[in-house]
Amino acid sequence: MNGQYASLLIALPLISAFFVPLIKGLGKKAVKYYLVLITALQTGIAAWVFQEVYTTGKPIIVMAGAWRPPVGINLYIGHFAALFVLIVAVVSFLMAVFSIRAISVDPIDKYAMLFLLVMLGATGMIATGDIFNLFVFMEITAISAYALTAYNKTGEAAEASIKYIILGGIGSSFFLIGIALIYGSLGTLNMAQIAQLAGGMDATVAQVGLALIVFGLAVEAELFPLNAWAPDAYQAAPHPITAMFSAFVVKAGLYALARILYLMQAVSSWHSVLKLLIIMATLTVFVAEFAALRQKNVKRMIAYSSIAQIGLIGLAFALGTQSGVDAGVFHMVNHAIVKALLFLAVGHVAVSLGGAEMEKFEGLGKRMPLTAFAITVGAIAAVGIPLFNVFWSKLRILLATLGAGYSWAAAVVLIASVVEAVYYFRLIHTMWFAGEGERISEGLAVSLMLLFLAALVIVIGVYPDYAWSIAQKAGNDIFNVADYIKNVPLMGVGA
Amino acid sequence: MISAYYFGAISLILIGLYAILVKKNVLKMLIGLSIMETGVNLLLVSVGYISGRSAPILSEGIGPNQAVDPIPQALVLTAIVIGVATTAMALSVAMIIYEKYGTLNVEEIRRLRG
Amino acid sequence: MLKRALAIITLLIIGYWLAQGLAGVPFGEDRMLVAQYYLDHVKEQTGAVNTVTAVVVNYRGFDTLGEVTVLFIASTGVGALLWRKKRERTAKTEGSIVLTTGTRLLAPFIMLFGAYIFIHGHLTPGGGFPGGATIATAFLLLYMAFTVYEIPHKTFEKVEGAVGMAYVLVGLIGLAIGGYFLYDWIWQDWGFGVDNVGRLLSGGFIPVIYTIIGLKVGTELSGIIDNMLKEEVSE
Amino acid sequence: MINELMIILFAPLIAGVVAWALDIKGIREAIGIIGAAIPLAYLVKLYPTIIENPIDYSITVSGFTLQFQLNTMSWYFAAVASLVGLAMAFGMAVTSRESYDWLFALMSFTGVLGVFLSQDFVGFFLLWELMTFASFMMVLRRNRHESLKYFVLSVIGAYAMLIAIGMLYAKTGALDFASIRQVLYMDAAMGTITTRETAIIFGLFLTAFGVKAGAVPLHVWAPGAYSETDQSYTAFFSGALSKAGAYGFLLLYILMGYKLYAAFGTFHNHLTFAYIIAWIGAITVVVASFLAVLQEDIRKLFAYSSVGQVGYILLAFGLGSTLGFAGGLFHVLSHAIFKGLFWLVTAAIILQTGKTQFKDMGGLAEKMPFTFAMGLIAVLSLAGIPPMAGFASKWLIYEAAISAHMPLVAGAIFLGSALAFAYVVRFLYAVWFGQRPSDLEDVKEAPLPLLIAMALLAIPNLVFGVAPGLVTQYINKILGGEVVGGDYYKLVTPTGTYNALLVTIALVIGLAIAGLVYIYGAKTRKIPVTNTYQSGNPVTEEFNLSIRRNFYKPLAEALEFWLKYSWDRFYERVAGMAEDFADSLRQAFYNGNVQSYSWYLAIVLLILALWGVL
Amino acid sequence: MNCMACIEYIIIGTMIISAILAVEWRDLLAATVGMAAVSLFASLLFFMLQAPDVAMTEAAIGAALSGAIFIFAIKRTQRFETEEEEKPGWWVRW
Repeated sequence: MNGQYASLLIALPLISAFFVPLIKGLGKKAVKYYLVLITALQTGIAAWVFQEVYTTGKPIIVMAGAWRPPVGINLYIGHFAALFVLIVAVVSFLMAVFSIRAISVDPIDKYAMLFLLVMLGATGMIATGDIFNLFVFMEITAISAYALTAYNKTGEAAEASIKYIILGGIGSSFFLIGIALIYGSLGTLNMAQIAQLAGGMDATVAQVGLALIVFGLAVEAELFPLNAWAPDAYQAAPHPITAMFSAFVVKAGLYALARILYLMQAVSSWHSVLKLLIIMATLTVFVAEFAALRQKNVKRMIAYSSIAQIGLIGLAFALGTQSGVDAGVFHMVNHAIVKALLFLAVGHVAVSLGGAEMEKFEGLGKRMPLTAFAITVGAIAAVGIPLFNVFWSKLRILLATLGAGYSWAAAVVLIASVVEAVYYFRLIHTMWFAGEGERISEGLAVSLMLLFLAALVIVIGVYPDYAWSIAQKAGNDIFNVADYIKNVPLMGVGA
Repeated sequence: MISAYYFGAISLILIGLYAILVKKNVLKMLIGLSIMETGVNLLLVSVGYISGRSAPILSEGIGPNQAVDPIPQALVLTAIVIGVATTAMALSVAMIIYEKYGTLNVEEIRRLRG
Repeated sequence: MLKRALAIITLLIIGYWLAQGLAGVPFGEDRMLVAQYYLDHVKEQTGAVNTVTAVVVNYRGFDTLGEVTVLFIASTGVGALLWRKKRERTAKTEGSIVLTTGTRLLAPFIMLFGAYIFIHGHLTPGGGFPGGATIATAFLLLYMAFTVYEIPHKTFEKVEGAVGMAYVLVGLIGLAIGGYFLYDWIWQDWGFGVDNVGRLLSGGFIPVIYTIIGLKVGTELSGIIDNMLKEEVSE
Repeated sequence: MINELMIILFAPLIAGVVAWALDIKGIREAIGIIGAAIPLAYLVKLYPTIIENPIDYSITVSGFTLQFQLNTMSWYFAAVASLVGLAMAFGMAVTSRESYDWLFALMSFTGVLGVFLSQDFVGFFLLWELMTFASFMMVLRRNRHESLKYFVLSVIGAYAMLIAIGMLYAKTGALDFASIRQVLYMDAAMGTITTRETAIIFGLFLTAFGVKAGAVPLHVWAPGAYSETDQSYTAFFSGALSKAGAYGFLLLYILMGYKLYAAFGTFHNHLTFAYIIAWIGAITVVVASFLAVLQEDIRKLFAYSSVGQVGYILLAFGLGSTLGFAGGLFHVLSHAIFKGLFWLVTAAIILQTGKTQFKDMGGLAEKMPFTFAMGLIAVLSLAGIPPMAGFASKWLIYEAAISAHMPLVAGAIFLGSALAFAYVVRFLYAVWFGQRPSDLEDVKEAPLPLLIAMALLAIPNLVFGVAPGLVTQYINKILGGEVVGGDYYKLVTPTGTYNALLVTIALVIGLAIAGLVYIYGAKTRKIPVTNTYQSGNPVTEEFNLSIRRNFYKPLAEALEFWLKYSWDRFYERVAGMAEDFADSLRQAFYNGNVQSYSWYLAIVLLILALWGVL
Repeated sequence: MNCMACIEYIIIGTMIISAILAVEWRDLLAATVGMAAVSLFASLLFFMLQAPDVAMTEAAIGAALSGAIFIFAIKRTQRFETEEEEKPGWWVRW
């Protein structure tokens, strides 16, 4: 099959989102099942792309309108993008199934559209090979995220959304200034060509441009202190959406950050940007873990934990070494699984019991044993206990950090990890050993999803080889810029 | 010496940011955001300007070497639309906030914190 | 006051920094790289005269698809957020006589003008976005002039969805015919209007897409206006 | 290929998971015991060949090569752990009624074995974490506060180790012990790793292993964690798990000894770094023994006693001489068996009476004679009375301390022994003899599996006590030389000789004479048993000392000044401060005002700008 | 300095002034008008920068429509910025 059909990854969610208004007359149920169907189809396409990329070992370059790269916009679906597009699709599928149960606020048809467009935006951000197109997809993701954050139409939801909008707006404006500078200096927007020409850029322009782009993306990627919107948005968004935020929306921003960072390697101020990012990422981990410590709302607590883990990934990416990037990608995969599991389970509890406050979790082991078990698995994994997947990636990241000579960063991260262990284990204790309650029904579909994700956590924890080899290839895709430039069939325009 | 257009664009960006940093009314902050976006658009177009050339419409005897850079203009078209989309979203959110909180003062819109 | 002073100082430093960066991108100089390629080849490759349009719709069609999506999200999002069980317009006062008569007279022409703008996008300045916005302005006028006026928003929503799908379908037809998403099969394969460059019937699928965009933008923006003007009424 | 090592390692874990998943009463106990027995069986089977042919096993997991090796030393440690583990499994068959316990107990069993068998740092760290986590979960179930204290300290230790590992990795580029050892050996001459870095790595490792071994001042988790779990499991927890810390110190010698020597030199003809370890051990012995004496709760008493006894091991390793190592290694075994036995006895008492305080006990010897006999063996062994295993090992350590010319340290050993005698005497009398509280009248003997478990640990106490040469000859093989001479019954060191058989014979003859006197001698008459022991003080309501209540209160009063300072309270305060800090941090930073948040963005931009401008 | 430059400077100056006014006016309706004015002047500048497409779009969307939706939002909420006494702690007021 022609590699160009990978553009269906973009086309399918779009056309399906546009189709929703035409079928909304069929009723709420129909829209929800339609959503499940489309995400399943998307998963199928993503799986095909994944298989294609990993068997041939060659990236798929989708050229829109048959224009070769610097002239037209291309999608670069390399090892990383193929992997992450699959994760995006799978998580979306799971959350679409969860939405059937979790979403009761009207209007469902609008929810379905926004849901599909968030998925589209993240897919596009990961796949695109053009820096302005990246901005467009980032805005698609962000604006649908704004809308979905406020979807519940409560005061809190609106509040979280306005915070997100204002901070995201500032971030994207400055990102655009960065693009303007880089375009003004190089005359191209294609990422491969930027990478090719970056060395010859005017040093000041390169420094300001890179700094602004990093700043803009760091807002999306939730690095401290630009992450203040994140816990609110996570807490107020509908439960399936929170899982999606944590599992791939943020990661798309983080990936874009890493990608652009490594493309601009030749820029002279590159190392100072890395240093700054390391400081920010380390602080992210530290502050977020401490903020989660005495949290009363479990969803918010896990949101903070998610932010901290994102900081850890950011740290890995900012190290500027191959091992760091590999570890970061591995952690991204693991974190996506674990946080999807945790947010799914916590959302499930909140839907069933009417809230995510700590008191609701007392005696959960007796009331909803399977869900409690899933949360336990997720929590233990997040802490980084051996035989669970996060252990491996955390270990990798720390070894890479120490290997790059940032012992202080590793020490700070580990102190924060201790704090993380404390609040997660308090949660586990609350669930299993405090309080009593009647057993209530847990629902087949959600139970199956929880078991699937928990099994994935343990399987990767016990047998990490396959996941690690994939992560290595994906990490190489980000780190090895020379290959990236070589793989994009650049036309000889100007270069 | 910096060009007047750059100066204007940067001024707009800074004034917009100033509104966000100082004004407490949500709508005012959104006005600031909007001004900032206008500034960014102006900056982008100025970056693409080439002195003494005309608009990139190649009809009336204007050859390929007599037109300004079309790409930033294309980008700005997109950016304007994105800007208005963001504004519309933000305003409807602000309307809900006013409905639920009865105020638009950011110091009182603080139910989510800590 | 301290806060203002600090804000101003902070902003001045940031501004100085930006200006310093911009000093490396001197104003008014020719630094075109890819753009020069566009200018050189636009006529034979896309059949459009307006290079900006060609770039927007054809060369960087993906961006535009995204842009349309963004607007679609905004309209959907506003619709989702301001959705209530039952909503109506609550305006009390009719517009002044000047406004009402003027609107009656002008609204069709404004719409026509909007249509003109987007159909001629590949020839003259303008295109789908300003055209669509102009159409929306007509509806805006109608809303302001008459207290009871309402767009048929169900139909509008359907149109919105349908034209969006049409856009993607145009892209997919390109994929089917030429093997590339958003491939301009009208111009490249059929060679439709090759002799016509600079006149209306040229430009490959640009007019088609701009029509789609114009309709879409028009309906979406009017939808946003409609949503923002209606208030919840208790039954 | 299925290797014996893999079976040894993972049999307990798999059995635990199966037992947990099945959760059928009876079957889960059987599976658990089988799973715990497999490692011991294999180790026994492999014993004849192990000295000549170490067994290697390595697997590659996610790019890391995990290497395991069963050599003379790891066999020794693994065998000790397996013995205690099997006893634990028998004990748990009675005392534990939850599949939860089985899962985590057996998981920690795997962790301990893995720590002993690992030959590279990734596997070592992985299994170390697994062991910590599993033992933590055992405690979490019963007491959240104590378990978190344990976990936080352990994890701080583990992460300290991780940083040290990472630093070593960054310096040497290797993670397996053999290469690290070689590189550090070479480096001792070249000195590319500076003294400061060496000191940091050493300090981090010291923290890591010190926590697990319960060295003062990192011991505070031990009393709570040991007492707030299933007591059969504590037998393993204290008997085998804490040995992982001791093993770590040994590892430190093996891997870094020469480098540390080159970096720090000597102090009073004694390796400086070893000197530090020795003193940590000595302080631990003294402090823990004093605290043990003052406890009113059986579990707390033995918890502190465990800390003190592991202190002996550290002290012995810190002497730095081969004799010291021999003593330490022997004490690893003897502490495991006598302390394991103690905990099982405690488990039996708690199971049958439901009481843990001395004041509720008394006169149980008649009701639980077998348990009493086992307790007596444990007491004798702990107090260092021949012919028990405990005496032999303590004697070796003492000899080593003397020949290393460290009289102060030797004094600590003496003091520790005396204090140990003080607390075991109280245990012996208060629990087994004297007046029996009326609610203990219908106490029965412990169930059979628990008795088997006790016997399993009591027999080695006697055997290795009478024939200590069995152990020392194996230790000679580990250390690769004739460190402790003599035959099976006789130990010969440069400064002394101990003939266990002779002592035993003398003892038996003495006991026989005493028995004859008891039977045929003076007429016995029955008198009511009352508390007659009042420490020479008048009995008042406030100052009512009996062997069961505040027996050592005068000592506590004498030590009042020192008891004011408690590491435990210090850590609690630090933790409280951390939580308050966390609260104020998030309240101040995430204050909910979007304008403040925008300021953060502006400040970041400002930093970027200043960094660009300057 | 030729005349073209004069016009440029005047437009830019007016634009900046209207931006400042838009930010400083307490009447939000007026501020919105100020914002629309900024957009209009910007669209003039776009025209002078040889970007007629952008100028049209900015005038139609940036000035007219955003202004309109701002006004609708103000109608649904409140027209004036209120002077509030400052209640929360200093770090929040910031």
